[in-house]
Amino acid sequence: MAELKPQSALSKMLNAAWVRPFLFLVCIVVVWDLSIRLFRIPAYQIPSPLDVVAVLRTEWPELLRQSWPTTYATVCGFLLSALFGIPVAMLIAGSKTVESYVYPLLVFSQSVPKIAIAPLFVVWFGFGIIPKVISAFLLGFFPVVVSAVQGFKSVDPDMVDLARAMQGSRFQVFRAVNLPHALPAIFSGLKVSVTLAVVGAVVGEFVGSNSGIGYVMQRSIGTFDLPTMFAALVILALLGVILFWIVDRIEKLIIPWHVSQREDVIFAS
Amino acid sequence: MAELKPQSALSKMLNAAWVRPFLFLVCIVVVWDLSIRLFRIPAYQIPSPLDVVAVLRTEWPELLRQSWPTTYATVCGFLLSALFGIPVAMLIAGSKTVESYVYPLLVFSQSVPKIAIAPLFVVWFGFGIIPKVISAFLLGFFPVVVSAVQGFKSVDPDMVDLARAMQGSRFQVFRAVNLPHALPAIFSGLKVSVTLAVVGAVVGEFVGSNSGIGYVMQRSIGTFDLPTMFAALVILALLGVILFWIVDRIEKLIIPWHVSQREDVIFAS
Amino acid sequence: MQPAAHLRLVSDRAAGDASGIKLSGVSKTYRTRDGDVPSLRPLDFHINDGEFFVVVGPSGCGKSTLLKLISGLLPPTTGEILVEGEKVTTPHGNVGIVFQNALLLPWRNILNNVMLPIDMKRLPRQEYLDRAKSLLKLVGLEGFEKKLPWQLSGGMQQRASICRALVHDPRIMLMDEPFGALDALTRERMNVELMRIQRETKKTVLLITHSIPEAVFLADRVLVMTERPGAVAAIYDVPLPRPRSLDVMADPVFTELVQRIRKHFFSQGSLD
Amino acid sequence: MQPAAHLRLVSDRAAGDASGIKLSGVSKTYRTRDGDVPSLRPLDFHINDGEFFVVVGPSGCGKSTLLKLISGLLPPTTGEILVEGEKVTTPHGNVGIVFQNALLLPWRNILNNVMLPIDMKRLPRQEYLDRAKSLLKLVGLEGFEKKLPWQLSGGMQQRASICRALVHDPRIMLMDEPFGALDALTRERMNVELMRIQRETKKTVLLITHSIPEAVFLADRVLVMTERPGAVAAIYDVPLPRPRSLDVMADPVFTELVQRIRKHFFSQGSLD
Amino acid sequence: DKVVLMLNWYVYGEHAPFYYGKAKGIYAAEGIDLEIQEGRGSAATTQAVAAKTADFGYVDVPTMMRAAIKGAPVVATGVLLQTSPMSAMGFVDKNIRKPEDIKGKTVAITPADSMTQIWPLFLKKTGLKESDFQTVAGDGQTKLNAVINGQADLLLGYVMDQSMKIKDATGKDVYPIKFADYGINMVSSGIIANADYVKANADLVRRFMSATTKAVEAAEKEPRAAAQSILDANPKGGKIDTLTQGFELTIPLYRTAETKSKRPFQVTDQNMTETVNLLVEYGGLDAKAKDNPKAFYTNDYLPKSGS
Ligand SMILES: Nc1ncnc2c1ncn2[C@@H]1O[C@H](COP(=O)(O)OP(=O)(O)OP(=O)(O)O)[C@@H](O)[C@H]1O
Ligand SMILES: Nc1ncnc2c1ncn2[C@@H]1O[C@H](COP(=O)(O)OP(=O)(O)OP(=O)(O)O)[C@@H](O)[C@H]1O
Ligand SMILES: [Mg+2]
Ligand SMILES: [Mg+2]
Repeated sequence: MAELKPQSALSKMLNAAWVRPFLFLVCIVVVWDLSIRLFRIPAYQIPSPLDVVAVLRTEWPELLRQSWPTTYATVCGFLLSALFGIPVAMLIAGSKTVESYVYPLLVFSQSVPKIAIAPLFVVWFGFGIIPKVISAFLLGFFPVVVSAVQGFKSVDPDMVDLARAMQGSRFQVFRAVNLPHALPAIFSGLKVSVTLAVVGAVVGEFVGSNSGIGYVMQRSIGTFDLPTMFAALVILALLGVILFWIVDRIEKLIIPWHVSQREDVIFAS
Repeated sequence: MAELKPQSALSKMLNAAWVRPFLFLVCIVVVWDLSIRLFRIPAYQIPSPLDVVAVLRTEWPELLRQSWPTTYATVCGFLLSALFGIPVAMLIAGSKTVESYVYPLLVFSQSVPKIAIAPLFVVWFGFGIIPKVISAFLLGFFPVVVSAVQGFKSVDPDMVDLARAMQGSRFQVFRAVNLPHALPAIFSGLKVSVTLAVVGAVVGEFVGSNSGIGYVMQRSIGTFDLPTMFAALVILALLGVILFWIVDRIEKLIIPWHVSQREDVIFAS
Repeated sequence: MQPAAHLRLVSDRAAGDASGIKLSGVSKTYRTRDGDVPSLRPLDFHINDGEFFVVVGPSGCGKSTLLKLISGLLPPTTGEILVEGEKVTTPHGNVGIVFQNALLLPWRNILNNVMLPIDMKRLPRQEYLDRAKSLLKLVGLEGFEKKLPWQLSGGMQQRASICRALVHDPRIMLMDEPFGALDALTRERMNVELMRIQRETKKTVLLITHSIPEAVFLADRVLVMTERPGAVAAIYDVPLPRPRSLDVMADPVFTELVQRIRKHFFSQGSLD
Repeated sequence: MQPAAHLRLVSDRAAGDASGIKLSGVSKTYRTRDGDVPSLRPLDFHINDGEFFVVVGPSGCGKSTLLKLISGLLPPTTGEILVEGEKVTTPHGNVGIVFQNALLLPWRNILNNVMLPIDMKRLPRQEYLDRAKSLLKLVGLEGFEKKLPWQLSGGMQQRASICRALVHDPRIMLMDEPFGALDALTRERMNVELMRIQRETKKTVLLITHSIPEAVFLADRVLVMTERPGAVAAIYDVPLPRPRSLDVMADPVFTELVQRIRKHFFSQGSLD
Repeated sequence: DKVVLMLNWYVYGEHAPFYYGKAKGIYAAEGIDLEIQEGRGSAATTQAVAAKTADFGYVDVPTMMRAAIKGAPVVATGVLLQTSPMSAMGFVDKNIRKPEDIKGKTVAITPADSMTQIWPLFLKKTGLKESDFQTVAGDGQTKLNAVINGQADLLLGYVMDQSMKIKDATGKDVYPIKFADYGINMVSSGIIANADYVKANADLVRRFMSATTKAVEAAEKEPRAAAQSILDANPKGGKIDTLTQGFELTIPLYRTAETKSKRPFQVTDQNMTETVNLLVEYGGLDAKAKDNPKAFYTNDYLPKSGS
């Protein structure tokens, strides 16, 4: 594949493309603050951003400590989604029979709100990390499957024929043609999946856990401590953004050949 | 576009592909029943399927009545996701600047568990349909955006050049080339979105509604009426499957040209 | 890197002023992740209004690049291109393009693919529908209007893409090997048709081809390019009277010119 | 629908028994949503082992379809195909295919695209790497090994796809207009190379082309097809001695055969 | 007048008086057209009342205090549960009847809910240490599941609420160790209203409280009928036995020793001050609440005692 010089490109990206959203974030905070003042939104509904920042500053070590378990559960759940989602999608895309049996059931299981069944996980798996991971996995799984199925099915039949004509086994053809073709779609599924995995982990923590950001959140809801709750929300959101960004970077590394990455070479409209 | 004779094809599909999952469902119920007996899972953890079926039968009118508001909120939220998600994705795919500003913020907002902020909707919008619709919309929005962005960006630059060379305006090029190209990806996003919209509507009902399946569920949790709760889950799952199926049908109608729909014509591996 | 070394300008036709297509010092270097790919050395030439201008050259010498530069789809690395007196920066004017691969949109049937320029230019669809159909008939695709592109053979797709470039009756045609996938008979028929259309509507045509007889048969002038990175090896006037029929192929002027152009290829090639 | 009407079998070569490729009553009708598209009328012919067999025919007559049938990628509507005595139902044996469009995988660089058959057949990569590189050099793509397909010109892509079909040294080659996008010189060079390779390795080659001189130059036998739906119009033996050099093109046998095959096209065409 | 009363949660036994009052026409007699809405927790209901989405709320008064100290314009117009229903409860067959029995056991809690906040005080008063037992945390549902499935021996809950749910699910009785029995005096649920609303509609509030007082008195006498009125209004509201029993368990909480003879809602200032002090010390209530505990409640709109 084409060689990359990620060093300078990466740092440039960071400067160019990733400072801007933070600038924008500052704007958002300003708008938040202004609208609170303007519409007189009382502090017991939405706290002022300054209070939240204050909490973030003073409670930083505690919040950081609590965000590890959440991160860990999210990442595990996400990796499981990828690990199971892609093969399941392969099976679904590969066989009409599997599709007609399995797909509706996946959908079936997916439309059930996790928050309603999560308590059962606690009953079965205790108060440890497992129910959180399962919850993150269950939320993250489906988008990967759907996107991957679409990707696998969109491949040019002529390319499949090409590989088939070389007497590649079904699996080899899959690996050489369908899989790379589907990678962009798979990554779009993974991106949705990783943010949902954050939500899943937190829902798991809501339902039963002694640590994690979800625990912090629930505690602050109980004490009506809105600044802490919003601080926890901010941390969750940051966690989501960082994980999303990591997936995006990995995508750029794995599919340098894809059209969406040509901008530096050809003149884009 | 190629003409379709959906009549017979549709009924055949229904017979062939959609009876099978129901057969499989029956298997699932049997497995469910057996495992309850085998592992002696007590009725206060998971009710026996027979009890659930009994509830479904006796409470049918009530459940049906309650599922309308949920369906309504889901469909509204879903349509809003599609309506806003696709243009937002267009903007993101169309401009690097918009992308670097807006995308991280979308992710930011997405990683926040809706269940945590949903109470605010209730405070602002009361106990009507609106908080449910918003909740469904917020959950369904993101997958559409991510998938559509991927679809828009994957288009063959030569095809864009082709349309640009005809002096099509940017929007026209978009409509003639990028949009149709992205449709398969968009539909995969819509499929994820529609199931998440169900969850979103129910979460909305959890926190602020006195009608709908979510309300039935929450109340049956409160009174520890597990059979009713599972009956509600079954209805939700069915709702998800039906909406998913409708989206799938619409996809088949709208993109008959796509490779994934050629199976009836060429010899698939 | 000395373009002059290959340059043998035989053409004596006077260059017009503001009309036609004028290239001055146009070169192109593709920037890729692993180094630059020089594709065109600086080119200077002029295509007159209403002229049939044919480009031949070895594979990979930059012909398609040249076409994309003139159409405004690619920015030149150096130099500037004037089309009818205006500097080219974006796709412009009244142009019909045939790309090297047919590039039919898979979601449109053949008729709608041909109608694409009409849709893009917001011209009245009804008016052009008949024209589109008769063009399809002309190239032998009657009955395939409702088919999707992948249901056509390679040559049929190429013919559809020619119709697409012609449907809005553009003043300038840019054609990149439009007849490459056609059999001898169809190809000759298409040559004759194209020549007739060009003569009747006074279009400016830039055509890229690999067939030297075809080049000489169609052209007012033939541009021969050197190997990559491409430069002008020679520009030949074709002093054959118009209208031409296929019989000119027996004309000694014709055969002599074909021979001369062939020599360019075989002299510069490093044949083992 | 009377295939016999067009059939003028000039070939007198004896048909082998279990070797080579044997088609009996093979026809193909594509089933599409809006009706059937008959593409091939029943065909019966035999390609001998080690023979260079060339197919010519008008655009859309079913040549590519024929190639896909023989390669086992499409099932015939009627009839059966035997390759080396075995009935073809799926892709089979030791075959190298050049498709009409280059079909390079966009996620592999040129070298890895050429190595695709090696990966598919799980042959030892190291052993074939040098072969792949020397093939690329042979077709003039040295230095482009690490480029991605879209960074190559049309003709370069086509040459890469020829390398891909040759890299695993298959016994049977099926080639669908492999030289369509090449300039005259490169094309002749490739013809010579292909002929040399075929002679040295005794491959069975089925080649589809639109160039009648090329067909006669390369072939042991030439199959001429009728218009869609395709049938056998004639099969000609090419009684030119081997090894042939480009000089045979001056041979009267050569020119006469080219003329004869041309007549097929021009007689059956409804030229206006 | 049309009045919306938002409950603290989905309907359960404790809410019987409101339905009974409505069914008996007690509210109608005061010219009030009462609409009862189920809620989603005291905090949400408090916010709804503050935002005037509902006119009155039936919520946990300490929760209301936390919101009020942050500026929510709400005030308690009557405190119904003057004794804390908080308790630690486990199955009867586990034989946990005294605080000492908790040693070595596992307790299920919901982080930072009202009981968990007071829990340290209970421990202090009973001489227990955090290290004497184990804790698991989860939401309300998980807490119940943990006890039912034996992952925990006890949970912190309300005598009339969680105990009934466990009984519903398993059919087994639970034994509550009530915080109130160990010297923890705190008020619990009461009626709240938006402060501005109260000022603007003094007469309506007075009528509403009067009707509610009568409704509570009527319901006290006829617990079963009162519970039945819930089911009449809300057929899916639960089982009659559970509702009745839950309501019966609520009745003793209406009065403290000092208000034994009084009509409902007549909370004493001492009780409220004590509550505020406890909350400031243990419940994360802002210390400035101590300055004026009276700001949180008013008995001005209640009918005169004994009338
Ligand atoms: N997008 C690109 N990026 C990098 N290099 C490119 C790109 N497009 C073309 N090239 C290089 O530019 C050179 C000229 O390409 P071009 O397509 O113009 O050739 P051509 O004359 O049309 O050849 P052919 O007759 O084979 O079509 C080639 O060497 C090719 O490798
Ligand atoms: N997948 C398909 N579905 C329907 N019809 C098809 C399909 N592929 C080919 N055809 C039809 O079959 C006929 C023969 O096609 P084929 O590609 O074999 O022609 P060809 O001889 O290779 O032509 P060319 O020289 O233009 O490549 C054409 O009329 C075409 O429309
Ligand atoms: Mg080219
Ligand atoms: Mg073909």
